[in-house]
Amino acid sequence: MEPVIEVRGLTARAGTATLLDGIDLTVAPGEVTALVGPSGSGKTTAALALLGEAAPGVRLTGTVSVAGTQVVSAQGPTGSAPAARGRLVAYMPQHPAHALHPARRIGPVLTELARLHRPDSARSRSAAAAHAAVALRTAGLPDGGTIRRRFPHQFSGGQRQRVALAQVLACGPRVVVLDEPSTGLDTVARMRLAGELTRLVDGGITVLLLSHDLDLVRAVAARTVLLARGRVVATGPTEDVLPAEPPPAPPASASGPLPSPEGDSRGEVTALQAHGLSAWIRPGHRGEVLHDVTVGVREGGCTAIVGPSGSGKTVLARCLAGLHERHRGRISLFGESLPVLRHRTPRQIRGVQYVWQEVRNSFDERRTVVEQVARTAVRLRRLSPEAAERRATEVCERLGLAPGDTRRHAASLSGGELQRAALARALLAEPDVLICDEITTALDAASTELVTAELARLRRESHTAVLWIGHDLELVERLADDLVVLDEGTVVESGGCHSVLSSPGSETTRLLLRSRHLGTRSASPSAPAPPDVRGEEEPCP
Amino acid sequence: SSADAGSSTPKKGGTLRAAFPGAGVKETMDPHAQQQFIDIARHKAVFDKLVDLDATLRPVPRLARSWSGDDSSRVWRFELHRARFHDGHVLDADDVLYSLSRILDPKAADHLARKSLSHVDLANSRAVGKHGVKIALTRPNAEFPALLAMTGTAIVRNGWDDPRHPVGTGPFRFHSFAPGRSFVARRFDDHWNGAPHLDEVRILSAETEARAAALQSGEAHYAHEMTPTFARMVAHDSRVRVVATPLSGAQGFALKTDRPPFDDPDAAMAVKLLIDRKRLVDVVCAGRAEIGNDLYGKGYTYYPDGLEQRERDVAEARRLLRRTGVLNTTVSFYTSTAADGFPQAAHLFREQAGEAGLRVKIVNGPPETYFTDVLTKGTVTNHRCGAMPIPTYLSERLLTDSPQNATAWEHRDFDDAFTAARATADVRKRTERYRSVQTTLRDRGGLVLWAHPEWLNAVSRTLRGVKEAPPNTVDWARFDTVWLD
Amino acid sequence: MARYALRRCGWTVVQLAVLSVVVFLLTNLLPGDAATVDFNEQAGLDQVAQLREQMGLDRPLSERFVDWTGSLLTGDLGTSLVGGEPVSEVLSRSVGVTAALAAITLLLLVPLAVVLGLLTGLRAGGRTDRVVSAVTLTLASVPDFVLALLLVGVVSLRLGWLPATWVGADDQWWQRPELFVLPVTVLLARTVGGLSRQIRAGTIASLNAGYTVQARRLGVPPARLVLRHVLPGAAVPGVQELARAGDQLLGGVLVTEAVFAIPGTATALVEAVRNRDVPTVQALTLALAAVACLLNLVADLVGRRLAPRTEVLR
Amino acid sequence: MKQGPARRRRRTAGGALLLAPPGTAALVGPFVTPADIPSDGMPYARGDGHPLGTDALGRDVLTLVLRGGASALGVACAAVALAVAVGAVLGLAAAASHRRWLDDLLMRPVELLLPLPSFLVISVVGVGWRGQPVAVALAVAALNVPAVARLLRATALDAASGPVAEAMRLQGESPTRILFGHVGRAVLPVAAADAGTRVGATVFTVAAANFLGLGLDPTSPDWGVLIAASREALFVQPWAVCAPTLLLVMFTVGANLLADGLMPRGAEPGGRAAAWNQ
Ligand SMILES: Nc1ncnc2c1ncn2[C@@H]1O[C@H](COP(=O)(O)OP(=O)(O)OP(=O)(O)O)[C@@H](O)[C@H]1O
Ligand SMILES: Nc1ncnc2c1ncn2[C@@H]1O[C@H](COP(=O)(O)OP(=O)(O)OP(=O)(O)O)[C@@H](O)[C@H]1O
Ligand SMILES: [Mg+2]
Ligand SMILES: [Mg+2]
Repeated sequence: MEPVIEVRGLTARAGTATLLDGIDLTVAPGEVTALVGPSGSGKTTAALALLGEAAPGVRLTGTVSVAGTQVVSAQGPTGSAPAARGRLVAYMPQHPAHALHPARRIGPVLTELARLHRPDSARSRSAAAAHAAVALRTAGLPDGGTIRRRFPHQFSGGQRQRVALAQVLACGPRVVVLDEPSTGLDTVARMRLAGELTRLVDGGITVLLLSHDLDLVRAVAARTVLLARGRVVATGPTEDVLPAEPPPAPPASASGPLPSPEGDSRGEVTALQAHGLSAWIRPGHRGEVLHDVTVGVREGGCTAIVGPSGSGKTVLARCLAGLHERHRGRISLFGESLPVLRHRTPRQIRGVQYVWQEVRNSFDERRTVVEQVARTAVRLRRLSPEAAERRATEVCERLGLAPGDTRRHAASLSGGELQRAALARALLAEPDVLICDEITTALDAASTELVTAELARLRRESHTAVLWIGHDLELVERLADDLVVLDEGTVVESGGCHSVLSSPGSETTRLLLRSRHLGTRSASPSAPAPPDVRGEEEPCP
Repeated sequence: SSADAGSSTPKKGGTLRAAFPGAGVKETMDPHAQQQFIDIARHKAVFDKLVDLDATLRPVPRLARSWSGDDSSRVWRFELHRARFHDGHVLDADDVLYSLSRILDPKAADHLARKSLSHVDLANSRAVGKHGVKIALTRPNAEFPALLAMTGTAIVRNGWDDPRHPVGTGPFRFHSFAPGRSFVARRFDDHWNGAPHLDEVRILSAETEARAAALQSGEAHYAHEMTPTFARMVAHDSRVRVVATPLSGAQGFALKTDRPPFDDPDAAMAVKLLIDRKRLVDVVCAGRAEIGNDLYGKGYTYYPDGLEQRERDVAEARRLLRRTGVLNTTVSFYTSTAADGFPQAAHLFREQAGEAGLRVKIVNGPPETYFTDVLTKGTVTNHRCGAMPIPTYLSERLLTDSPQNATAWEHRDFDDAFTAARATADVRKRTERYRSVQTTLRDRGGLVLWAHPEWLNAVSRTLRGVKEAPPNTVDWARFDTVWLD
Repeated sequence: MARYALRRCGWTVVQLAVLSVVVFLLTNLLPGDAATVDFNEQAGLDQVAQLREQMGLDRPLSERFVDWTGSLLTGDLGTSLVGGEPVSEVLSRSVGVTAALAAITLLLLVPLAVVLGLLTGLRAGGRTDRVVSAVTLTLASVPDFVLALLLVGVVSLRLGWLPATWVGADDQWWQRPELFVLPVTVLLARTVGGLSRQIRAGTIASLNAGYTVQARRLGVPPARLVLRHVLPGAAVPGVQELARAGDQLLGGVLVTEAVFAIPGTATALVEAVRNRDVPTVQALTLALAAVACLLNLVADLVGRRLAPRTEVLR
Repeated sequence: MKQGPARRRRRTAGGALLLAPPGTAALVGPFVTPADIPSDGMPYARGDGHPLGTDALGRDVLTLVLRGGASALGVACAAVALAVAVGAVLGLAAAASHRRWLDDLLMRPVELLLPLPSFLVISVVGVGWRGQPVAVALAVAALNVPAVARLLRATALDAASGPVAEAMRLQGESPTRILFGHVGRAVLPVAAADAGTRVGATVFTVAAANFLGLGLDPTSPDWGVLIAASREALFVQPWAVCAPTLLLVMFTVGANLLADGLMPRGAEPGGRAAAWNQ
């Protein structure tokens, strides 16, 4: 069969750096092809080239044609590239929060895209609306109530991801390029996504999947291309490129399972504790998203918080970090009551550190990354700026970030690189409690290893307590000793990680567990119901 | 430049648009409450007075064909024209008496002539025959007819009291009026002095720039009160003609004579000697004025001729200043933008006074209340005055109880001398007495009058028959004798 | 949104109430009073005193204010101290012209500024940008009265294309569109520069935003991209600027009305201030302030719609 | 990409070049001209030993223009500087305050002044304190404060409640540093661009007040006054109007270009906008 995507000798250069080095890539129609590789290996750059596009300052050469249209030639992007975008190939970016128009309701944008690209919708509003509805449903968002009248900021991180996916689908392209679509999705949603991807392919759409989530790749991709440092290092059927199914129980590797310090001494002292926490979004106690939540993490321990997307995990984390001020309830650190961040002493600030979920926005565009990371040590550890910078570089390097990368501005770092920089920023405080909000979503397996190893070392050596928010239950199982399951802002279940996962007591947990194993093709994508989107009522100011 | 005025034969018809400086909502159609030139011009179209003034500010007959006073100048008899009101009624003595009583209404604070006519003895005034009227005064006044030519003295219909429907004997019949905007009146064919040439006059309110632009672009035919700079600008403009009336009032400084330093006439004399009149005229009036001699009313009846022109004498001024102890002291000059040239004159005064060793501190006041403020404020102030008969000027500004006594000139003997002069029935004697009163003032008073400026109006070339006339005189703003080519 | 709008409206009422006090005090701070002004150069101090009594200006300030507020609440704006007319008549007489002037200006201003702002923003740094920016900037930098006098001098007096003033046109102005050309040009010159520059800056920022980049990647064609995706973001600063232009417009109207002899609100206001005609000043300022408040209200509501995220900020 | 900075520099240089003549006149002029400019010519004369002719009082226009810049630009710059200073303090404080009542307390009174017609204030001040540049500057500043404060509050609020500010707080940065290091830097270009247009507008507010006969002493050499006072001579002695007008135009255009030069990189052509232009 004619390939839909033909990439020959694609090279991308930025200044003296070579981001892509003559890659070749062929994607056959009607199947999912995965593009995998470590963070910073050039996946996003390659994907953008399929649109005949490059990030500012990046020059493309080579040939790229999509569905018979050449979008990149030896001279760079061609004139026919714009016409291909949306209609032939649609791209879902890695940072969807960044990519949604803050002032436009999501419904009209979807309809607009359908009308632009679908011949049957150009005249008929209702056809366009129908396509929008299908796109929403396919992306895993319920197409009910007033959801189409919402603004992007009224969704949770994972929901925004799905809105961005819906936009891509609404175009009805021949090829969809998805850059990390499973970031921030809970297992149920991820399962659904896998199912939908399969269904897309069945519907004749070709999918190029860029992901770190090897389980997802294994579940859906027929062929896989492995990138490393801008070169294709392997290509072929997924089973060949990504052979070994990871063992169900993680081996006792370096990063391995909870090397609990001093036997089982953890559990004695509660480091961070929240009691009866309620939180709301809008002033005047309106829009409550957390209801009477109680969680705790012990010194040197790790408590994981899981739950469907939009269940309030981020809000909870922000409450604990003192960033979310519209809350009620008691938060204490080693028994000492913690006020909101503004009123915390430097000691208390140091004590609880938070790593963002959507990390790009938390970096200042005017300063280099390392400069920003180092400030933590200057302020909270009273190091001199030089010493702090040395420390920062050191920690970054431990997390797999080259000093050359961190000396650039945030805009030119890849998603995974930034995520680790953000972690380094928090680690420099040497906190008592570290709150990690989905910090491995953009990381490849190796980087994830580095991150978990670093956390484990801290827990062991400094008795740092970790509050881990994540969707990856495998990882959670490996890391956490306690588990809290959150749904719709309420704690539905909590207890020892192992006991909860082995004998779930709530429907939410059971649902999450049922969808955990994607890699095995037996998983039924259509099983779980779409997670509900709460707060249907139009929010008032 | 006025050579072509009235050179062609009058044509009938047409609408004249005349632009005057507006006064907004202040504008009124009550002729007894008139204040601004635009009011007076409008009222002149609709109403007539018994008497008006000629270019030398002497009373000339209007509705009163003739008049005569008795020997004591206390009882005056006026013979009336058979003038017809716009409603058809023919003017009679009752109309005159009613008009006087309306002017004198004690409740009407805005009737400006009330004060100057306050010595009219209405109770003893009455009709004489069908077309005559006898007016009695409570004290003698040989200048009484001139007072009937002053602002706010129009004759209205007996019983009339509705400014929205003005009914007069004037050459034009009222049509419409919007304060601050426009006024329209149409020809009244039965006017006692002959019907006007124009079909219609429109009197429009407009500020300086707008008047200039309207005239140049042909949107107006007549623009009242233009600046010398405008005159310079249109000097070569074939569409516009400037009508300049010489000797239309006075421009000067007023020194307060009731307080130091100018309570000493020598100090005041020093100021009169130190100013450079030529320079003031050249700059402030752009040369369009005659140099003043510290006397009001050059060219008007009763102006004392033969007095020598006062010249600049800095040395003498300095001597006087030193003698009076004023040398190198500071006096305050209270000025304002109330009229064109005021701040400029103050500025020049400071420069010139400085040369003679008198320091001047200029204080700027609000223009809106300036002429009221100067009655109490400042040591030196600006002074200007439009055209009016010399006795009127003296009685309004230089008597102890004068309403506009800006020099605070309060001398009983001066008051008496003036009152005696005014009561003198014999013209020669009266003139003689006025002369002595005026020379006293020139030598000892606080008025420093350095210019008799020209009055500048501008008309389009198509407007004919416009005569040079000082404001407030019979031929000024007179639209019944003009025509459009 | 509805709640916000309600709160915002309530606040506007408070604003106007406080403003009326401020304006009352300010007007009374002016030296001199209506009686003095009325008799300036004409009469003596005793006549001024009599007039002052007749106008009721000898009563204490507070009493006058209470009276004024009382009658305002019954819908009576009082009577002018100078002409003796009801203030509502002064208002209604002058409001039409100014409203027409402002409306025409706004009607032209908004599309013009949007087009220019977008054009320069999209071509930022290019020749079009430089030329258009230079022209609007220079126009906005010429004092409006100089511009007005120049326009009159050249277009009306030298070339004779358009009427130079409104002198004598007061009763049929709405039938003579040519009267509006020059005044509106002056008003536009004053405001279009600022507004289009704001939109230009907004356009540049909006063009760089991730959502625009993504929309383009989804194949939204350029024209549509500009109108539906760039403009809403670009308009945010512009909307506030437009509300601010209200006051600028008034300043401009003052000068234009003076130069072109337009019998409008601004002229009436200047005159009322000159006359120390407190009730008229009060009524006119409140009317103008009400319009300004309304513009601000609309700007805030539109701004909120264009940047809905701010609701969460506070 | 390469053209961006160069063009910015050109723009900034152009702005500086335009600012030079009015700036020099304002700064140096007062030292090279007498405090009292003698009235030694005919009114509105041309030539005659006066390179730019004379004004209504027969004073040399060149000398006047040199003398009058300080007050014209001084009043405007001082007023705008004051307005921006006060507005920035209010706006930033309101944005940085985490209590709604404090925000309201700071902003509401300021907003009250927003709809106040500037003309009324200027006329009260102009009439009440005639010829006092300080009073005029204060009044103009007071009039500008609300708009500046609102604009800066809005800009600052965005920055102060964004994730970057949150991250800085979590790093233990002091509120002052967050305010000046991050929020202030985000606000600065907006404030600068705003101030650039405001200076121009302010010069004209004062000039227009003079045009309407309220405000400074009509014989003062202030550019605005000079323009207003000589306007009737626009076609008789154009220099009396055009010289100060030209300087004012140069000043405002220059100020605007310079303010543009201070805009952040991203908002400039050749920056990230290039992504769109390809
Ligand atoms: N303008 C630039 N100059 C220099 N290097 C750049 C520039 N832009 C991107 N890079 C580098 O190019 C590499 C590839 O970036 P890309 O975003 O394609 O990675 P990725 O494979 O998508 O990574 P991730 O999985 O973390 O998203 C990264 O190392 C990044 O730091
Ligand atoms: N600014 C906001 N305005 C309105 N609703 C919000 C806002 N922020 C969060 N929410 C709502 O609060 C709920 C919880 O959001 P939160 O971000 O805590 O979810 P989450 O559990 O972190 O989800 P995810 O796994 O997708 O990140 C969601 O329903 C979301 O729609
Ligand atoms: Mg990437
Ligand atoms: Mg989250």
